[in-house]
Amino acid sequence: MRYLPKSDAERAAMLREIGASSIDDLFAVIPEEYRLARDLDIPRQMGESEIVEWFRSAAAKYTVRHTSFLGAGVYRHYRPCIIDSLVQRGEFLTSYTPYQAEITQGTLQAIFEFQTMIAELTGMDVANASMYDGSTGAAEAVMMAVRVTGRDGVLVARTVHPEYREVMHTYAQHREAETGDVMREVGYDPDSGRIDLAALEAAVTDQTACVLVQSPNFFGIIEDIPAIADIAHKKGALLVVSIAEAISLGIVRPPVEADIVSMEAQSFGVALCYGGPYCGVIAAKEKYVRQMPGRLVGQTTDRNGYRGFVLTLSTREQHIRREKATSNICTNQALVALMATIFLTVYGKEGIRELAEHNLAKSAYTAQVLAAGPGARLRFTGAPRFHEFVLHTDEDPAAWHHRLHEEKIVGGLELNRWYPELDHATLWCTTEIVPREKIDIAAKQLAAVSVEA
Amino acid sequence: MRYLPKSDAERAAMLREIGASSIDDLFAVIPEEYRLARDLDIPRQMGESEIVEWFRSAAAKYTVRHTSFLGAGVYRHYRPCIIDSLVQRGEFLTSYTPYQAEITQGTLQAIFEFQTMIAELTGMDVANASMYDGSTGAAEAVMMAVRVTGRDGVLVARTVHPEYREVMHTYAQHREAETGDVMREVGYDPDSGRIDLAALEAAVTDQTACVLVQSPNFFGIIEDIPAIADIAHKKGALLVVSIAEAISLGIVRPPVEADIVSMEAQSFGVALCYGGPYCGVIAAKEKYVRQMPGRLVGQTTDRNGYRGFVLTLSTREQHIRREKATSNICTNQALVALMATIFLTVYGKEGIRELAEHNLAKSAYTAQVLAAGPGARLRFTGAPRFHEFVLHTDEDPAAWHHRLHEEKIVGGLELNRWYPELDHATLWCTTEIVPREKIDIAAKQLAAVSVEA
Amino acid sequence: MSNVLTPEASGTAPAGDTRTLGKVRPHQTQNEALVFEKSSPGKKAYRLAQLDVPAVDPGALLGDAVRREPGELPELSEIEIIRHFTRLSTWNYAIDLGMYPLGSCTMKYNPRVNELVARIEGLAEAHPYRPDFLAQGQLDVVDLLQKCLIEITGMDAITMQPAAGAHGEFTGILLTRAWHQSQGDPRRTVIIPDSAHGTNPATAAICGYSVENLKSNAEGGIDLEALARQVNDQTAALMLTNPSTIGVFESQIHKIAEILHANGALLYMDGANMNALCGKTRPGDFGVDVMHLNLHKTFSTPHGGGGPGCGPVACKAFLEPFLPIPVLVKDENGDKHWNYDRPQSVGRVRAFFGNFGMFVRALAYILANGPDGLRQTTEDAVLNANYIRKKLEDVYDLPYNTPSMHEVVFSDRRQLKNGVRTGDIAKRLIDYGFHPYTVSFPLIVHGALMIEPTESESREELDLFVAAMRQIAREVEENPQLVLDAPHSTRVSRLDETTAARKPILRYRKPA
Amino acid sequence: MSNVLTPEASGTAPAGDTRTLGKVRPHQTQNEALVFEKSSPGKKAYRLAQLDVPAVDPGALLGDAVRREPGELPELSEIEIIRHFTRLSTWNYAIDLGMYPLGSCTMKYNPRVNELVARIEGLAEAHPYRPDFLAQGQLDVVDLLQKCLIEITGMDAITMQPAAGAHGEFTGILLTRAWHQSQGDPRRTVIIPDSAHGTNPATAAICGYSVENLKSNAEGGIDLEALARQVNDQTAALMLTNPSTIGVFESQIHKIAEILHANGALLYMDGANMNALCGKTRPGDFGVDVMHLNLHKTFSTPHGGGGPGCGPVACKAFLEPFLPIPVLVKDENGDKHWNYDRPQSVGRVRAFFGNFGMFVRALAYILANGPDGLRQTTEDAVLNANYIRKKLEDVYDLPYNTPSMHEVVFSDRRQLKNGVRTGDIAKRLIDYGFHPYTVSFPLIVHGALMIEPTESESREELDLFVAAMRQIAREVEENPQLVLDAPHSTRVSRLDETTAARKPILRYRKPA
Ligand SMILES: Cc1ncc(COP(=O)(O)O)c(C=O)c1O
Ligand SMILES: Cc1ncc(COP(=O)(O)O)c(C=O)c1O
Repeated sequence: MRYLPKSDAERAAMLREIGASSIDDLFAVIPEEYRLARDLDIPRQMGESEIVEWFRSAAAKYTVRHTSFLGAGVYRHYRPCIIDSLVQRGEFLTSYTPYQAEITQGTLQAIFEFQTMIAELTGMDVANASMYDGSTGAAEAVMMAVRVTGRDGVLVARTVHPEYREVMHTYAQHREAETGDVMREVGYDPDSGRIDLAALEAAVTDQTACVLVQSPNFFGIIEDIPAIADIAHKKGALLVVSIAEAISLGIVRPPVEADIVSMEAQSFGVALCYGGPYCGVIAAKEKYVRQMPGRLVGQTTDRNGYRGFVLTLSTREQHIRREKATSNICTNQALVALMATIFLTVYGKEGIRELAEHNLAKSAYTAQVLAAGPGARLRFTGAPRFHEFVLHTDEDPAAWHHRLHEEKIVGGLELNRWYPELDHATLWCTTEIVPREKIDIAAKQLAAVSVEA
Repeated sequence: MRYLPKSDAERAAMLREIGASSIDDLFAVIPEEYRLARDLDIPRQMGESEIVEWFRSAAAKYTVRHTSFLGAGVYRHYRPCIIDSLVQRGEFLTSYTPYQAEITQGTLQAIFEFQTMIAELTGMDVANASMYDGSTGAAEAVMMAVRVTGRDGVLVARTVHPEYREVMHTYAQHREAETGDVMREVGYDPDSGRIDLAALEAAVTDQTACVLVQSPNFFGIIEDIPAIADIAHKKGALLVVSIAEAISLGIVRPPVEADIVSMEAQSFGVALCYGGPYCGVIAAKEKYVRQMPGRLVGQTTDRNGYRGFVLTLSTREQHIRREKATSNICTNQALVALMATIFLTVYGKEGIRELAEHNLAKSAYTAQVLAAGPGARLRFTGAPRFHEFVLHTDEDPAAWHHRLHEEKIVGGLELNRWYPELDHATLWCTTEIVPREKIDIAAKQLAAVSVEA
Repeated sequence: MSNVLTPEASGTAPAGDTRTLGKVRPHQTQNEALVFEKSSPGKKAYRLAQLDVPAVDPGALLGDAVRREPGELPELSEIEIIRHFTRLSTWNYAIDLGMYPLGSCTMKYNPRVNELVARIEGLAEAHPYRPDFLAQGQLDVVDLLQKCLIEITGMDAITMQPAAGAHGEFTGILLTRAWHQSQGDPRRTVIIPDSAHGTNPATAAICGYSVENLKSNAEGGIDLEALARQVNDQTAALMLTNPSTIGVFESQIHKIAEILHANGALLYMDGANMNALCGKTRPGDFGVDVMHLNLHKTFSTPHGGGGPGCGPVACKAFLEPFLPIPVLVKDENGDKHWNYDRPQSVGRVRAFFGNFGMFVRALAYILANGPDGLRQTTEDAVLNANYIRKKLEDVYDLPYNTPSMHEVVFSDRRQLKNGVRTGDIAKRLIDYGFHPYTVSFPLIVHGALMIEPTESESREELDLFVAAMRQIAREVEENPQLVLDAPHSTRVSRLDETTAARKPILRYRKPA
Repeated sequence: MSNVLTPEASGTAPAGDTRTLGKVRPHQTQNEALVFEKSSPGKKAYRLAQLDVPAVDPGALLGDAVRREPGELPELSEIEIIRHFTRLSTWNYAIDLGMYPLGSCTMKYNPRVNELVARIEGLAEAHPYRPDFLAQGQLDVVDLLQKCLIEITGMDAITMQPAAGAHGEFTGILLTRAWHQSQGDPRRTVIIPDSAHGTNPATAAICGYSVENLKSNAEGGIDLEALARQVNDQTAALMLTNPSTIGVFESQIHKIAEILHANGALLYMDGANMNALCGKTRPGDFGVDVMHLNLHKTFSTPHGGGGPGCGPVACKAFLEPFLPIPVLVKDENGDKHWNYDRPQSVGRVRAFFGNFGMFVRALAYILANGPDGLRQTTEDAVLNANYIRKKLEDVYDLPYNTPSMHEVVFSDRRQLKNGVRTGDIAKRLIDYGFHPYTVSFPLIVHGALMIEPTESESREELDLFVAAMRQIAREVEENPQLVLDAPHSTRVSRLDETTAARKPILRYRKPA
């Protein structure tokens, strides 16, 4: 096997030195009846060219270069090519969690830079080294709020990504089992598309550990964070803000009133890759740092006085605290966090704003031309949005989806799957990479509704 | 401009420190009338995404994934992917010629390994660090032979790649101008497709500096090197063997009787890239090393006794010898030589043979099924060949080329372009990457000759 | 010149060589400040494509929601960024540079073809909400990988959703809980051996179970009697790592399963050590009910300095109804779809379908190996560990002399006499050009040296490692201070972790 | 902490820092033997696809022509190969690691997007004999790049065939020769200033010209009187580098052209230093008849440890008929073709069309810059050189005080007093973390230090370089031996070149 650095002669020699007569001696401890006497029933060993060909044809089953207006928590932005050339350096790609600081300063300093950038963008004091993704990050943020407040109740806006909410439910299960329905959802205002503040006010109690909202929310609407914070804080509950589109922070006011921010950083140079790997991250106010889940890198000096970085506050973590740990997370998304760090370094202070503006402009144009079609209108126009919007069409989306596919375009996502009340409503996203001509084609096709409709 | 590491403020500050009032001061030496007062008339500055898009669409103009039976000096073999991941490491990609040995040992040791591998494969004693390509390498090999022998005449087989011969003519021009027709061509045997030994024997004189043949030759035929060597050596001429398909050395006897070997190493993991960059290399008998063109890396030790490598015998080269140098070459094809070195390390002693065998088998099969068609027959069956063959079709190649293109197949190359006597003859190459099904489709289309033909 | 042929002399140390220690020699590395310290206003590394739609006024569109204070991100040019991260990278050790015998982490070779195929545009640019009919290629990848992993583990069903091992544990324990509940028999405790990895108890806890510790027996394995005594009608499951964290196969594994099953409890297997079993034996055959795999260990996906990983969970048929949604199904025309209609599901553990990019890499690895390759890989991994054990057992204390599988665990007992601990030996090992083994884990071994070479090490590299470890043992006798002050050959040495934790500096702040 | 903000302290040297010299600090690098020394029979790093046609018997097919003795290629596994070349790479200095001020070599940043686009399948996998109608995309690249280079140089026509600068010189001089011949006036000599690069005389010689040396004047430039005296009816051309190799623009360039043209001779310009002129002035405007460019200098294609390069030759209309075949033409439908029917052509200088992969990279660079970017690039390159000159002219001898363009040349005159030569200063510079400047060239400056920073260096890096050079000057005064023994921080130091040349070992041989 071409990955194995041994010849049969070397294997034989090593067995001799061990004093084993054959390799089977080393597996003798496995009870006879459980030893596999046959080949595994998996495809035969392939050559590299065959492997590449196999994946090429799998990839080709989807005609690449479709234009897509899908967003909904996963956003296609241009990825500067230096990200890939840097993260593929073996020194980053093939090293482990930086337990041995003397020979992992590269990874450690990069994570420290990542933590700083996330804190700067979110308006929080500190950020961790990453979580699995935005959905598990949100669930961990909620558990963190429960630890901080010693309370159990959790209020989640229905405008939060439906799959994020499902994950939070899964994580809350056992607490539900014990203390009953700990997690409740708060509806949204039908014309602003924002969380219903009155309903929220009514729902928050002194048993509420936290209120969790997403902004921009699942409909692309920017929530009124200051107002929500007031409501939560009045009752001593924490405010957790989940951010699924990190690019929005280039132009949208950061949720400085929040106590914890849980963000999905996929937009920062990470490929869509059919859903992962992405990069969650939790940021918070300084005072909560010892309740944070996940790894943290801190600055220190070595015995000669050189500045250096180390994994720190690990008494929070499973390998020290075991069942008392703040989380069970061990492996995180380090390399993806590095991609995000490079992305943010490429765009920098000015670029992230300019990029966000382009997204805003593209989406505004798309909304305008799509809504101009017969029987089409925008939903939730009562509040500001970033680069996603909800479109209502009198025509059944299935019908125009078909017309768009003919043009190699994937249109907006149907919302009735999660919001039965939003029938014929679709969620559209336009990032900077969608060319105007495709937007116009989409508009033309949408407008080409057959008269009967 | 995003590649420039300066802000305007920094530029201004630096100008101040220099004592210049503006950047124009630094260009004042250029006579007014020659200073460009306008913008260059070239495309506007583009973003990275626009650049990638521009080249993507240019590339897409040729529907990729055509199957090609083209060879003729440029061969498509599978390129193991580690080659690209290794040569893209900045430490290799962005370093210069290893003039400062202390900080270029990586490049130097790799070249030393390249020189060794080429010597091993060609059966020569020594090899240089690379030449531009196989054609210029051949021309330099001829000039080297002229220096070695002090003679002027050069005999080149007509079975040598036509463009290689054109390049040799170009390099010989000035000597022609002085001493008349110094370079003459020797025809080939019509049924073996090998150089006409009798004609060669007749042509070699005691003024012949060298005989240059290619093997496998342009028709894919393996020349009878021992016989040719006898003829050349009898008259004190050197034998120079040019090799355009380096993979052949996995299975074809190396030209050990040659005095100089000039090889194109493109087949060793180098992309076709529409004709370059490739990698020429010159190998020779030890005694001629001081007449070699190009760079040589030698082993030595440093002041602490560590083994190390340096550029050596540079008294042959232009930067020392100036007009008396063995060649004017300076920049060569170092990174491509590194690709070849990695390729040869991947395949190794066994793999290069196995790979060559697969090529032999693929080509034998192709020749058989194509020649089976009506009005088709193989030329030059009188001598062994590697993975190329000449096919004669009664039908005009233009006609079946058209049918093949319909199937996204590019068929054999028409030879009458260089060999008027070989009308309706096409040169076919099948490497290991051409799948059998495509070969069968090509055969089917070729056989589908309209009755009139 | 002859000396260049002995492995010790790779790089050809001359006689009386003073600067080569083991297999490394000092050279220079570039210093590099924090990216923020290299920033200056107006430098740019980006340029956007020309905007082809009308520009907008953010203030007008967003009102109060507009950002007024930009985040303090750095401003650099492209070459500075390339240099910044290239220089940083040169401070890292990595598999690509040498042996990385971190026990329990399976630091094996990460094939480059995996990276290539994971970047094929049709795979890398696929949106997870793309309609299934446009995602058949992606679903083929998921489907084939699932089939392979089910065959390798000998289980009946699998979910690819978990993002890492600990996440897999979480998912697996949720399945256990859901099954018990479905039996109308919710249970309260999970039994975990004291040799277990920290994620096991942490997982049981976040799933709401109380953790019961099980003391290992004299061989560091499961004490059957103790287990039998401990299991009761409140026991939901035993979380077992097999081979154990000391690299020993639980030869009584089937009895363990019997005891649990007899009490209505389940056997959860932490599959972190599957690299010792692949192709040689299957957990599904020896009684495991549910387990997780670490694709970033056994199946060669890169660790990337700490992640991303992928922790699929395989289970027996009776647990299948509880798998997270969605699950992959095939319709009558053979088209593949995601099925969300699973009333008994524990729900989602992650948005979308999991770390698909890691699926691609792991599948590429399996295809590159085939049945014969995977078996040979496992055999070589075990051979390497036993070779190291053999070559070091006379100088380092072997707390358990039960046969080793893919890793061997020593203790620092002998070195402790000279005041040298496993952590010090680890630091000294750095001077010899190796990444240290896993330090102080598992906890059942006081001062553990946990060494997992994996199959990816050549005999030459193993011999260099053995030579270094033996030399260090000698140094501990002759000059312990040398070891206590190690490493001596690195850019930084012995960073102050206490201060780092006492006064945490977790971010850069621009000096006022 | 404040010190981290001063460039000198990048990487934050503590007070009393002993190990940081300039901007580097020692760290360990892995040793690595020759790949042949790591080989052992039976190890494999390859696996071919299954053969889908009948296998053949090579012996039967090839007879005597079959190879009986395989070449002694190494046998390794994939991970060993990755480690071998990764370890080797860590011994190299590179632009990606820091400033590389090799005068005359224009070591500027090599943008990564160039590498990306050069690898787009449709470009990378295109066969040169593909019919033109299938190659329109490739021809678009050639066409646009040619147009840009013609505009940048102010010439009328161009050939992209030459593989490097020296190859371009060869081509350009052949054009000259062909034109003279076409005038029925073949000439015998080429005049070359003593400041010229070695390739110039070497080229003239292989083109069959006798080389006449032209002594530079007191400013290191062309001595007009001397030139006027020397040019005669046998002078084919003057090969001029402008700016000259001492980085000085020939302000009399138009007069030089007049003198030559008045005598029927041509002005050849070596365009190696176009990085000083791009977008600011055009050789075609100031009288140049023919010139070459180095895409691997001015246009950012990577040097790759010595190549590949690309040396296009641009010329005035009267030389166009002599360009190498084929040339790119457009037909009435705007389709592009290669035209081979050029009776007056000098012939081919290379097979196929040149280093196409370099065309792609250079064009990507030009598109990334645009007119404004190219101008700014040139201005920054000249600014950087003058900044260094200003900061060092008080400690290093400036042989000519004519204004510098993109590079500055000092001499070691002052240091020589203490027995230290330019080569020693260069070696010491390595200890400070920089690649040395070009040593002992041009020849008109005794003990030259030829420094070309290019536009790619930030002020921070320049200041570190200046600080290092000034510190070395001090060391030369106070402790010359320190400099004479440099470098002290590298894996190897002061290799024995004499023995290497006297008893050349040019390949590895397996010990018997
Ligand atoms: C035995 C064992 N179990 C569980 C884990 C956790 O896996 P992950 O880090 O992927 O969450 C590890 C990882 O080190 C491990 O070694
Ligand atoms: C002034 C000058 N002319 C010509 C050349 C030769 O160019 P190349 O190395 O590309 O052949 C060089 C390269 O160093 C040079 O500096």
